[in-house]
Amino acid sequence: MTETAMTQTPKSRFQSFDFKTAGPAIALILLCIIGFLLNPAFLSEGNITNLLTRSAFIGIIAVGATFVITAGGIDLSVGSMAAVIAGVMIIVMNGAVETFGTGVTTVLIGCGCSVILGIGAGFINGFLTTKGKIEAFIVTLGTMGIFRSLVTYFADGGTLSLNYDIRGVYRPVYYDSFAGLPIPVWVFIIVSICGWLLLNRTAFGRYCTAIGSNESVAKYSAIKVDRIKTWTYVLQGLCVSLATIIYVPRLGSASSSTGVLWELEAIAAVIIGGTVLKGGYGRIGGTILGALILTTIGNILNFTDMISNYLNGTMQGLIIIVAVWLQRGDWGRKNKAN
Amino acid sequence: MTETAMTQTPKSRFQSFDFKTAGPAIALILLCIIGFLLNPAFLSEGNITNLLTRSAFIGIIAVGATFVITAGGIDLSVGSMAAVIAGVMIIVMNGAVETFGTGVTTVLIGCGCSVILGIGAGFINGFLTTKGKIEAFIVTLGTMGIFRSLVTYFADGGTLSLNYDIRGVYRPVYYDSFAGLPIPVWVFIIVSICGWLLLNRTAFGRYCTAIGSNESVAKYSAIKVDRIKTWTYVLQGLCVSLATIIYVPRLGSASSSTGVLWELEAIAAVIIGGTVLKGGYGRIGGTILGALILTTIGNILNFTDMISNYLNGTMQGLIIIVAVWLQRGDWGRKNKAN
Amino acid sequence: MPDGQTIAASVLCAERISKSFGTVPVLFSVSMDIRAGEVHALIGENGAGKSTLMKILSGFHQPTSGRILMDGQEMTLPPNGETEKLGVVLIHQELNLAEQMTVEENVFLGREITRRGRLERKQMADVVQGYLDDIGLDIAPTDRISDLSIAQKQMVEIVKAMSRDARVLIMDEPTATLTEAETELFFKQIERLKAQGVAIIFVSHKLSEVKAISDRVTVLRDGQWIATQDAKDLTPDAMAQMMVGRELSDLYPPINEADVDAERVLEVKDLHAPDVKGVTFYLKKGEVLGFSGLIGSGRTAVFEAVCGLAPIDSGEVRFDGRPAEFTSVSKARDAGVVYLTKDRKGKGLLLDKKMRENLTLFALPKFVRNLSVDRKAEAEAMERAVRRFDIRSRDANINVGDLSGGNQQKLLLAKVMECDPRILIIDEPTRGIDVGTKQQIYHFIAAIAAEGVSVVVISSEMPEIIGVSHRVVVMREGQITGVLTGDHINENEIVRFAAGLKREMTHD
Amino acid sequence: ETIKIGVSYPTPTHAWAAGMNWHAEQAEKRLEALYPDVDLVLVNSPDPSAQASALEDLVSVHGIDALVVLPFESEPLTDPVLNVKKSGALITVVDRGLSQPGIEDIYVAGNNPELGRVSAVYMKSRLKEGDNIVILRGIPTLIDNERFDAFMAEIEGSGINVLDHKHANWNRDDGFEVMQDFLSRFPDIDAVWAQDDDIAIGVVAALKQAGRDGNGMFVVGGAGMKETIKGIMDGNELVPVDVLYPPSMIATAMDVTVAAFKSNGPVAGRYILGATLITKENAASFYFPDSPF
Ligand SMILES: Nc1ncnc2c1ncn2[C@@H]1O[C@H](COP(=O)(O)OP(=O)(O)OP(=O)(O)O)[C@@H](O)[C@H]1O
Ligand SMILES: Nc1ncnc2c1ncn2[C@@H]1O[C@H](COP(=O)(O)OP(=O)(O)OP(=O)(O)O)[C@@H](O)[C@H]1O
Ligand SMILES: [Mg+2]
Ligand SMILES: [Mg+2]
Repeated sequence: MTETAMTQTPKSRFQSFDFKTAGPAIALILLCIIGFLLNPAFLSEGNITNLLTRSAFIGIIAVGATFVITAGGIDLSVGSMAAVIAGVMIIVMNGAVETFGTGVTTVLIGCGCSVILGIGAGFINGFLTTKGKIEAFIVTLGTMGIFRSLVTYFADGGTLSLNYDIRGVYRPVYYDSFAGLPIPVWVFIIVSICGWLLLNRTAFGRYCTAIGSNESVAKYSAIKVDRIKTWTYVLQGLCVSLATIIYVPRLGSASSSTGVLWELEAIAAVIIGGTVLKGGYGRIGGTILGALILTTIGNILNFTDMISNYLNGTMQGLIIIVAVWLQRGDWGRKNKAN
Repeated sequence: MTETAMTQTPKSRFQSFDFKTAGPAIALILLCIIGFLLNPAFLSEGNITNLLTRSAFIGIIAVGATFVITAGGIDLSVGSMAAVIAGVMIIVMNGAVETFGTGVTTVLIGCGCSVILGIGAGFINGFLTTKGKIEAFIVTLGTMGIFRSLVTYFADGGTLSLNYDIRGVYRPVYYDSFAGLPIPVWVFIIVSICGWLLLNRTAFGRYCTAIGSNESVAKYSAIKVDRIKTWTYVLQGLCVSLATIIYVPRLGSASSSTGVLWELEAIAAVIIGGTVLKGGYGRIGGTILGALILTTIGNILNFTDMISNYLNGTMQGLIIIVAVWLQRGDWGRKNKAN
Repeated sequence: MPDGQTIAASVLCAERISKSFGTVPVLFSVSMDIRAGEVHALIGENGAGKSTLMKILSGFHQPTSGRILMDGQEMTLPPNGETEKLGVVLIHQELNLAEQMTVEENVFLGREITRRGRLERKQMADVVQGYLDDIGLDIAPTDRISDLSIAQKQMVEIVKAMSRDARVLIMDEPTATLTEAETELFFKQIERLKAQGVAIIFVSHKLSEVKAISDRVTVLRDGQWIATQDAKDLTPDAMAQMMVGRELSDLYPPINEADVDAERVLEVKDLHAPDVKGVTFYLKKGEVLGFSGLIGSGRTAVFEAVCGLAPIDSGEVRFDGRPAEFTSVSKARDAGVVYLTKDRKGKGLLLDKKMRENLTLFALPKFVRNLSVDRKAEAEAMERAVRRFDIRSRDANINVGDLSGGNQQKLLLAKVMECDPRILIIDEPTRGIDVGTKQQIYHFIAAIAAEGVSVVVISSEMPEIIGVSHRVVVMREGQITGVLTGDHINENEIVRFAAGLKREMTHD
Repeated sequence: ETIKIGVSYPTPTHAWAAGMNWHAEQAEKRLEALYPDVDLVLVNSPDPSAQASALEDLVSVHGIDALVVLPFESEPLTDPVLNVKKSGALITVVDRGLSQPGIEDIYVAGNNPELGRVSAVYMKSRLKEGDNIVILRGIPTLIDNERFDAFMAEIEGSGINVLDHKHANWNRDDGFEVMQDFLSRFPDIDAVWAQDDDIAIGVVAALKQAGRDGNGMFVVGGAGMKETIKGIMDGNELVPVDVLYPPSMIATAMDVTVAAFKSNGPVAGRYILGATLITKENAASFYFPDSPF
């Protein structure tokens, strides 16, 4: 908290150009230029579409994570949650085929089930954190293990596959386009806009920020701290369930390796976007750019064979650090800072 | 910060029995009782020794993590750091065989190299966090990827193995005992004691707490915040290098899968032990109990085949959550809290 | 103004200091000199630049222009409290303690006594205990700061400063949170230090204190130096006039006769809650009810329980004649019962947010239109609040943490007033506020009481309680020891009840 | 006097391993029913360290007479297995050999280099000089290196261009994304070596999405997933063959180990299972519909 207050204060007025906001955008543009220089096919329509679609998963989850982190919490369970939701969705849809056939109804049942599970899982995280008064890190580390092992159990260690006939009905949700953009991208856009409105234009968003900034002040300002915090986890769960709904039709399967490390990616996207890990300051726009940056890094590395495959992680790590360093945006003022 | 302030405030003066401190101990004792009931062999000397030795790795790393977290930071790179240090140690020792033979000198060179690397890696994390003013989460997420991919690169995707002749010399460091306790346990004990003294009995420890508690207060008290924070990461690096020194003789090799998820285990041990994730309050004793709790959970699960192997993660998650819930120690006061 | 002679005698001297934050100027060519063995008071309205000047004199800010002389030598003061090595010690206006650490750890933070690397904990604890005894503070060196009340924290700050062997001790409103009894003990220490030749700078809005303790007084107004005079030549009224730049009428408004037949809007019967042991009182419509007592007497605790901030163990709260147990702050707020905290930094304001966000946070549901926060309405509210409470910031866009202390307090008052309360409970309403604004606030309290709002004023400033209340409740150790009305409201009576020398059981 | 046999292998995190787990559990049931005096204890571990710990626990707690172990990695588990050996237990090593010879009494394994070689031979049979292929590799490990190196050695000199190879970590999602990028990057790809059936599923999805699944394009996976084999039986042209790397090898190892106690002939030795090319003709004999893999 203190830190932010301090770093934000000095003469932000002088900068006609707000680096804090523009930082992630600049990092993304630089990455795109690098990508194009490495291989002009990087900017081909197909690749851009792929890139956006891929970002959708992490992006949607990261929008939820922005709320959790802004309110001073953390959720490590999202990757495992996605896996278990995907698994249960598939089991439910496969089961529903007998009764409801292989039509849209079955898919809708699957989606409904996903939403319920997401909200339920989020509520459990939130409830244990607020009413159980257990550190969010521990609660979600615990549920992360629990969800992951549940999907392994359901899949009997292997892979759960969606009935082939339903796949045909469900496929378009991932593969079809509307007005030139794939459906997942539309979902991402809608979730982002809703998230942005919620965080910046509603009382709920204010409350999240206030809680992350100073929980006692929030309490004395008639904010139901526990309830709002729980809501952030529920929202996170909802986002995970939406991401899962567009993930499942992609390959029609879920296994214990689904969504591994998504939690780190989601949190990284949020932080790269300029949200403060300790809470009190959240930026949905930044989060979206953060998700795009992460996906682009992976994409670029697939576009070149200049670097040993083994060193992909090194490049990824370096780029993330540099991207965040860029977005601090005070390299010019380095010497003036005391 | 605020959170702690609130939970600690109410009448801590009145509790003759400090649950906050005793909590992890009670959780551990309960686990041991459960273990014994499942299988009396749990309390056999051999098993207790195994358990303690296993805890040593995570325990030593977690002692370092306690400092980082107390000072308000976080280090996600420890697992990968252990892997890359182990890898380089092995390369160096194998290389040194030609010049120095397969004697103690070579092992000492390896250990020296480990310590230097640990301190160096810690310094990089600290430097980027403090001077680069990049969020610790991002810096160490980046170095986590970098270290991990470096070890893959050095091992050429495979495994680096220690020369068999050196192994003979080095083996005792893991497998031998002194006064009834294995060497790694001794190292763990010594590191714990040093850590405890450092945190509770020196000015450095106080500075860590002060920085985690309120960075501007620390700054205004003429504490060199950046320097102290950097030192915590260096200390963390040193702990990782010590853990690696006793880890290498155990398996005699390193690969890209060495130390995966150790960072989560180390942080979990710290938090289970009662240290506050947002900083300002650290407890080495708790950390040690936390490490023991985590190892014991894994050990107990190996003792019974009542539960499907796939559900190990579920048990682990549940036990961690319950252990931390127990250690809050205010279940009696539940209803009075608002 | 300072001639050659005084420069020679002064320990620390500021010459034509100017300071701007960004483009916003705050101090304009201010000069001030401090001599060994004097108490030099610095007074001025909220936002006049007192704290800024003090921070410059102790190295926490660098001046934009001007010189600082120490013992006649021009020098650049080192930043971040390192001036302590030169003997210049500042007590910040905002509390500057690490909450999770103990009293002893805070007092010695940054200059621990060690031997061969190990902390001399026993020795440090003894030293701290010594100071605590000197200043009459009943806490242990091992107590955590987060467990202390604000006044106690302030006293710890004082202990911290005193323990540093200062040559120049700069104190920014050290007495704002203290009661008179504590202030007296504190002044004894000041006298002692003064006798040892320590130079003391003292910022306060309590002008009678200034008159009592200081040798010289410097007045700032809007960042400009106005005057430096011997204190013996000035009366508190004259000081106030120099600060505000105009004649001040009566500080307290005339108290309207209380309506004896007004209904009781709030009744509390035999309330038991943390730190509250069986409290019974009532509050009538349009009444100003003062709550007096020593620090820690449980006044705050009573109202935190009433407003849903703390759990109630037993007892009854009736609002508008109906039982009303507010289980959450928002329920209390929706009913029109609002509580203004005394801890503006810890519980009142989000220091890293802008004024507008802080202003509307409490009454936010009121600003919601079509599911979203009406930002235009917010801006209008902000404008109104600035006018109504005279919130002065030279830059409307700064974080609240950078507002001057008094302006933060005004913003806090504006924040709770946003939701048009029926019962307003204000805890230490004028903490750190200048006389001019105090007067406005008192008139304001009288005015809303006249409109039918019931006001509870919890205050440790006796004149304030006496000046604004229709009735005064005195508390001691979590219980009510007496209720005073009319002519009985005077300092003597209050002190006797507060100290436990007198106790009457009033049950109506 | 029961014979206790510990069976230790990595926690299944992908389908092949799950298949192995299934076969191990089937074998446990079968063998325990067959021999009442045999008790098999199955444990799986998420990483090499945990597996080393599990081996310690098998000796100190369960007091096993024999160990069937599929090491997470060869190197780190050599010493722990050696320690089990010292306790007097019979050692059967599965799939990944230990780095020190002579520890195991029985060795049962698939053949990684052969998998790579067989795949390359098939590629050569279908492609002509100047044709382009891309390779999606597994997780960087020795196994992956062995398969890859053998493939490259066999393909060398054939005139077939390997455009690039990236790690897809034996994972469907990674397979999908890497293949998408290969498709954006290379306009002309004639075949894909996916090395593994999970990766192949992702590759096929990406090919279909880009509409580049025709024109004689084909994908070669590996391992023997039941869906893939079913597809081959049904004449899928996109994935016409598979190269076997049987998950049932653990069951084989368990059989042999029990036989070491029950048989009257010597059973110690090395059992190397072939990397058979599964085609439409022989697919039926490799199809286990009940296995998760
Ligand atoms: N860091 C800062 N950045 C921008 N403006 C600041 C900063 N610190 C102070 N100011 C502004 O400087 C002016 C003077 O503030 P200062 O705190 O010195 O007033 P003060 O005289 O101490 O008032 P008070 O009696 O209310 O404490 C105020 O307008 C304040 O908003
Ligand atoms: N001497 C003390 N020792 C410990 N705690 C104290 C002491 N005095 C006050 N407190 C704390 O203050 C609370 C009760 O006092 P409360 O703040 O209600 O009193 P108050 O009359 O409002 O005093 P203040 O003048 O500080 O506003 C308790 O929670 C207690 O923890
Ligand atoms: Mg001030
Ligand atoms: Mg069995």
